[in-house]
Amino acid sequence: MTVIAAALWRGVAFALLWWTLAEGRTENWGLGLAIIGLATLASLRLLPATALRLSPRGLLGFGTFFLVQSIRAGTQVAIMALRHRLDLAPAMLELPITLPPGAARIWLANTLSLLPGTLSVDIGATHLRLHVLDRRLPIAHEVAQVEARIAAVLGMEK
Amino acid sequence: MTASQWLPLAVLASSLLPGLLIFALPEERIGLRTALNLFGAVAKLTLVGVLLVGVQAGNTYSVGYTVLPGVDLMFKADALALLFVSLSSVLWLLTTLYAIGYLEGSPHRSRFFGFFSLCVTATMGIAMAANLFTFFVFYELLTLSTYPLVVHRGSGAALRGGTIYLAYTLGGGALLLTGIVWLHSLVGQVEFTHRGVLSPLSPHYADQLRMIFLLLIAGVGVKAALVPLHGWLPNAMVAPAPVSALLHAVAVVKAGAFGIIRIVYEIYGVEFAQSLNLLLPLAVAASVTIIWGSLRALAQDDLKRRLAYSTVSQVSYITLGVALFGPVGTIGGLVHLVHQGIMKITLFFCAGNYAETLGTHKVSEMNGAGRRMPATTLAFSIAALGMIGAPLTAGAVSKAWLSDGAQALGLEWVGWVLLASSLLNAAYFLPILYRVWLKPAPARWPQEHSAAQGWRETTWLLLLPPLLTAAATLAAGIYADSEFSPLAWAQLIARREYLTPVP
Amino acid sequence: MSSGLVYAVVGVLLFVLGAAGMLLLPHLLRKILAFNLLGSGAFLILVGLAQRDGGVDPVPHAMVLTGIVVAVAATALALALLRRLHALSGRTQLADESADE
Amino acid sequence: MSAVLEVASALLLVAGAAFYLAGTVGLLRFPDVYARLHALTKADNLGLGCVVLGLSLQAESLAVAVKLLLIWPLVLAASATLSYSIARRADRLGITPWQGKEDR
Amino acid sequence: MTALEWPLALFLLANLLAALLRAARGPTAADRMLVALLFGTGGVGILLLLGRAGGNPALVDAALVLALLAAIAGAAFARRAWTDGDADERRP
Amino acid sequence: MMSLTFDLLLGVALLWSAWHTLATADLIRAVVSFIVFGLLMVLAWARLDAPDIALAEAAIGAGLTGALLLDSVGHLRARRRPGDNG
Amino acid sequence: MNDPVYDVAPWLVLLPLAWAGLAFVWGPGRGARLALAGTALQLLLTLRLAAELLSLGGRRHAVGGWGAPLGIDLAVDGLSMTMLLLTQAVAFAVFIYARAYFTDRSADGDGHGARNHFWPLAGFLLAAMNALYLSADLFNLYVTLELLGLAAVGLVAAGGNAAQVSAALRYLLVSLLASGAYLLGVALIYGSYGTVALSALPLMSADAPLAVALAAALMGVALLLKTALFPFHFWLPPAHGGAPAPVSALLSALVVKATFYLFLRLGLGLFAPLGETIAWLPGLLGSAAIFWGSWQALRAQRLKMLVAYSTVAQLGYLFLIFPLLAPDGLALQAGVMQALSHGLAKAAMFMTAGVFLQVSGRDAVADLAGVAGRLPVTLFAFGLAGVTLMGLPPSGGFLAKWLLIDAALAQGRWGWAAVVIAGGLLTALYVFRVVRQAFASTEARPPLAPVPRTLEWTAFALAAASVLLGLRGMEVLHLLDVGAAS
Amino acid sequence: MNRALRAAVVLGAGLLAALLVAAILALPVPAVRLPALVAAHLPASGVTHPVTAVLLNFRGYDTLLEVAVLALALVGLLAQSPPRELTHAPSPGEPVLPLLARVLVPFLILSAGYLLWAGAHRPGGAFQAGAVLAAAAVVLHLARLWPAWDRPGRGLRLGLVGGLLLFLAVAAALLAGGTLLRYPPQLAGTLILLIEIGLTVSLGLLLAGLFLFLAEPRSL
Repeated sequence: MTVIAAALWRGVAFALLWWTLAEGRTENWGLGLAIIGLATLASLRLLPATALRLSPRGLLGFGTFFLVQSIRAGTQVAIMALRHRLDLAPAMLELPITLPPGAARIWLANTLSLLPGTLSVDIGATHLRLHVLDRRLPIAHEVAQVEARIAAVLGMEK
Repeated sequence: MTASQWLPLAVLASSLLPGLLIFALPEERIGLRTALNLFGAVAKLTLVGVLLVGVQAGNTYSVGYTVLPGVDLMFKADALALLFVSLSSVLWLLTTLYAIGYLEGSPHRSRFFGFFSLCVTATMGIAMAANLFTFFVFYELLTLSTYPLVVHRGSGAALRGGTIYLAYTLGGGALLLTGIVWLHSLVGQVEFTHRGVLSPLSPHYADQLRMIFLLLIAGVGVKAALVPLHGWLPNAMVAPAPVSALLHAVAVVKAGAFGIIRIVYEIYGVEFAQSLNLLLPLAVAASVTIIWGSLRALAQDDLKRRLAYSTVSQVSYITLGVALFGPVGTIGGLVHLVHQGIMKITLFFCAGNYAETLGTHKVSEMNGAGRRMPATTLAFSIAALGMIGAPLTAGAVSKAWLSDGAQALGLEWVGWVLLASSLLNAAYFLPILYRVWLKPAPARWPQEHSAAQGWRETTWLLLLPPLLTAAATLAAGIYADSEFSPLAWAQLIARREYLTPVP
Repeated sequence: MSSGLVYAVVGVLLFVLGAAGMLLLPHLLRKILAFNLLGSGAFLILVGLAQRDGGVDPVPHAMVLTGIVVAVAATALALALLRRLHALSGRTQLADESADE
Repeated sequence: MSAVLEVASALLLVAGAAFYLAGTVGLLRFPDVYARLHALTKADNLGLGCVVLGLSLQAESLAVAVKLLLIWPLVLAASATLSYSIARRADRLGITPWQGKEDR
Repeated sequence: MTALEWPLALFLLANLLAALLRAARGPTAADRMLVALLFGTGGVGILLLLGRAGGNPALVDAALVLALLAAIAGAAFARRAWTDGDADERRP
Repeated sequence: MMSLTFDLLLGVALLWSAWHTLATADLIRAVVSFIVFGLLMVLAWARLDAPDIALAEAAIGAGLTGALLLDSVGHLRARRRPGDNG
Repeated sequence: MNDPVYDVAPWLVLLPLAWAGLAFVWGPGRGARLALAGTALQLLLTLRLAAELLSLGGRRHAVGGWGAPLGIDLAVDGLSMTMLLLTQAVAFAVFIYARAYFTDRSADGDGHGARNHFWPLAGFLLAAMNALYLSADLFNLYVTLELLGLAAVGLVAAGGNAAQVSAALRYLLVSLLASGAYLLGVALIYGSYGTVALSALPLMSADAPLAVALAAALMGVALLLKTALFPFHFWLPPAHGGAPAPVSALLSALVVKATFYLFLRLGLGLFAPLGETIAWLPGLLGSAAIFWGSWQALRAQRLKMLVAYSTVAQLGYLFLIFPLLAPDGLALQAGVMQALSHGLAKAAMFMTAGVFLQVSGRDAVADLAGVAGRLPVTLFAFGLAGVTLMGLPPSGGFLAKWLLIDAALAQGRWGWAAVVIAGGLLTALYVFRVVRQAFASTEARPPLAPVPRTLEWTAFALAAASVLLGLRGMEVLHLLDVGAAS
Repeated sequence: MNRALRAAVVLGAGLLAALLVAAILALPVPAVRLPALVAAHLPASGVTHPVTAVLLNFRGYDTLLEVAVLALALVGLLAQSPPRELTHAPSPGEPVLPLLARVLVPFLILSAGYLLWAGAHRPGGAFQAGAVLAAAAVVLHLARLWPAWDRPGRGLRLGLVGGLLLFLAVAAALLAGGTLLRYPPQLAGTLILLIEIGLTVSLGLLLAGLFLFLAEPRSL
């Protein structure tokens, strides 16, 4: 059941993508359909339907959070870079993570790489190795926040 | 295709096809190989006989094939061609017989006889070539087909001899080719024609024609062993005796001498060549070769080397005859083409017999050989006397005509050259005759073999050919005036060349 | 000076740079890189010259597409050979060119 | 409407350029590979995001606008993954982060 | 249509050129690779601006492909090429 | 005017990266410079109104060739292991 | 353009591509029969095309029906026809040979790679050559050149040992550099004239822009590089001498001829006016090639190296024709005759070298002692091929030499004739160096591996053909006279 | 290479550059203009994008040979890779790249399809599509989700040259009708699309093969 549902969802998503790419043109739609089918098949092969179950609300929340944070991140780095005197206090940190291994942790790591001041360096069994630009900032807090957001998207309570 | 067209081709094919078949034969098919060889030789003789009769009756035999625009492969069997053709085909038969006996049991005989036949084919081509292009084609083919024969034994000396042979002959070929193409670019294709074809050319070209003459003569002079182009000949002596016979009597040096005849008579024409002042230098070169070859022969202890230098000397008689601007000298030269062939082949057959039976290669080892091998030695003696020019032999006839020719021109020095040469001939042949007949035989010969069958001396196959050619030497001397003698034929040619009554 | 001409001139310099690199640099990988530069230079000249009056010419576009694929094929083959050579002999340069045997 | 959009679009484009500049400056000034990765993943990506958004505001059709916007997450995902890969590799190869002058 | 595309494209290109300095300086191979990645994102931006400026919508596709594929080189770099930090360059 | 400046600047960048490709001592640097060069070529094709080529260059030149070259560099730098003689 | 006769020319490109692809799908080491059948068909088609050419004159085929300058034209005239014939004939013989050569016995000698991938690579090679001879479009010619170069390199490298790979790499890089220069030439031509179709391009005039002159120079140098004319020959001996024998045969006999053909075609056509002013240059380089190549062949230790250097020298003859090109056509005829006879003879020679290698496992010239008695057919084939190379009668090489000397003397240009003559003698030196060694008798008679008769006889057949070509000169020249379609 | 030769090469290169630049700057605009011809014949070509029309119709023969070049390079490359043991089965190593690959690859396939589809009327086409497909394979390989290729099986071999063979078959069929690659106008679009589909798959495999047949799985 879940497979069919996932196939449908993804098929629709890819169809939307196709529509976007094709800029709304519809000639040779047969070819388009075949390609959408292929993409869906590949997707199902590569990401089994059971792997992820996303909560739309969580996703929305994450999206806004991410947007805001990434603007913050960009601004912060920009300020650091453009400031007359380079004022950095970099460090390598090891922070414990609570998210289950797999996609969730990767997501976390990637998100952190894009968020202010942090850069994921290594995902360990229990800890996440992070490089921070300024260790004086509340890194741990932010990481926890992101973890919570991701847990919400995945429907897990932290 | 008419008979006049296919006869020349058939003459070529009668040795070419057996040759190609022999290549394909396995080594041990001796009987079939022998049969092919003999069949080819006999067939050729028959065809040549037909041609002889026809040509004497005034028929012409020619056939051509266009290779490039304005360049034809052309054959014609005229009187001059037949002189050479008949000599070669007769001697081919004898040499083949001899070679069958000589090489019995030795390796690579299919290869040997294959190339042997190719060699004869090339000689036929040279003889019947109707233009310089065709002549050159077969001239080079002759070089290529003799090389494997020269190196047949594969020893270091043989390989060295072969290399020297190639260096000379291919170099000569290159000169010849240059001359031929040059001539071609001047006058286009020219067929061999009695009295030459170049005389109508404007005097403007005289210098070029002299250069071309030099190139052409140098090209064929290599094979004719004109000094200083003779160096290959003594070195090629390492080859088996039948090959030496082929080189000296049947094919190679004869091809060179024949080429000189064709070039002087039928390209330039004697009158024209004379008008370009080309003949005297040629006569001088021939004379130098005659004397030089004899002098060198004197110094050789190795029998075959002595014979080789003798060839250097004797072949230039032909050239000398050609260079003697006049019918008498011409006849002398032409007839010597044949006479030298039969005499020299006898000598080489005999030398081979001595080496095979007694293991003697050197003159100094030949004491008393006449008692051990009387028949061989008899043949050897007749040929040697012929070479000296003793009366009743073929050699006497040629020498007489040559000195008459010289006298007719008033070239006294040529007479002296001939006389000196005869004396030198005697000086290097008579001591041999003395040794073989009059000195006592040694206790042991260097390496004695007794023939399994035949006489005590050696097998029939080795004995018959020299006896026959020795007999021919005598016959050509004694019956020189008969209708089909070489002399008569040479007179026929000279008649056609000079279009004047000939003595 | 139209932009086509600018790129054509740049292409010339790239071509020459690549050619000199192919001749002078000993390391094979660099020769391969130099070949790619040379190729890009030629492509730029082709398109740049054809469009130096500002118009768009689809014919050289198609030719360059062909050329790019050919260049990739050649590069891949060269890399394969280079890696094989390295695996067999440890060399990444051609032996001295005067050695004949 | 379109005037507003144009102004917004122009502002976004300029902001994007500014972020790009910051990224480049960061790349040049930051002391080690990790810090430079920060600059690259954050400033440049934001710069691209601004440009994409700015351009999509002027897009002639919705599909085109979405297509433009689509680029951004793609670049983000790739960029995050690559920065992780490179940082991890650097870490494994034993490159230690610059610790600031006071720590030396 | 704003007239901003050209100046911005030029600006971004100048940016990239400046970044080449980093490529020249290094010190690690990764630093150079970062420049390549910067060229990827910068290139996407410039392509989009050029597409708009020249009225060539197809360049959006090119930008998309560039965005997708620039990552490959980076991945190959991290996975395959950068296997041993150049000894002389391995300094903090 | 602006576009001409852009072209000239891009030309300089192309030449610079090309020069670096050939002149740097280190292989990886050379390859990375080459990838940069490829990316700049994409822009050049875009400027020449050749989106087809820009697409192909982006996909093949900057992507695949770059990956292939990097992979090869890694291969060449790896020490030869026993049994690696093919 | 609607031809009254159905046009077979394009099949000569499609067929080898098809069998190459199918042979690849069939699997490693397979496809020999397919290749042979395909090549036989090509040979028949080529013969038919030649017959049509003789009766109807030059042909032109507008691919896609567009016609130049928009589309690509294929064109056949006498010159390309002779080359096409040579290509199919030699390839057919080499393929018969290769089928017997690449058996399991050769596993240790000549590399598994060669055995496994010979057929598809050879198919691409053949397609490239045919396409090159047919093409009348400069850019299309560029693609065929690349196809040709890569196929040749692939074949050289397929043997798989370090020397072969190294030789292949050098070959590849040279080939790529040359292709790049050629492509730049095409770009300049397109920039100057707006088209690359040969039929639409004007002949280069005296006031042609500098770009056209540069294009001519670049393309000329590119083709000389690919043809390995001295001093660009350095890549050839290791590549041709190191490859497996059937590959060497294809490369030396055919591949270098293809680029020579193109050089000739452009030199006679598009760039003729320029060619007249600097025609002495290729002639001079050709002379140098003759002397240098022969000298190196004399010194070579390995037989295949000797034969490869012989190719360097023999290619020199092809370029001697340029200073002698004249309306009488002698030089052109000489060039074509030389290309044909060298193609046949050189293939035969490499094939005999392959036999020696397979039989004894070694190919040092010194190891050939005594081979004459044991491999008479092969030695005979070598000798016949040598006769052609030396230019001795009645071979095709002889006709070429004759025509060349004739052309030189007709124009009173002695030097070139002397070069030809001297070159022939030098050739004799190295040919007989081998033959002499083969006739040497040795005590040591190492065991010889049995070798399929096919190997010996295919080599022999080609060598004999090269000699017999001398008797069919008229046909060749007649075919050569067929002009291009208007 | 000795110093003098190096100097000569550098000098020669400089001279060549100067000559070329001078030649280019002085070159007049040619008389023949193909763009007009292309535009005039575009309606009959079966596609509306001029570059695709040139690539697959007007100069389709070039393209045919070019595909052959690519296939040939792969065959040559295969002849180079010695038989080897693939000890490396697809195994998760570092997990971040694989996730990206899993997400990205379907999108790459979609993009490839889009480019293929776009080729008929806007920039795009089989080459670009094939390259994107190949990129997908390479990403999968780099993420260790797909092993390097060893000796290809018959299916893969067919895939590798299938595009070429299909192209050849179309060419042969048209040639049998009289002229090489002369599409009947009403079928041109369909045939070109057919060829492009075949080419996309084959080019994708070929380009991927260039990487995957060479790639050696090494433990990192």
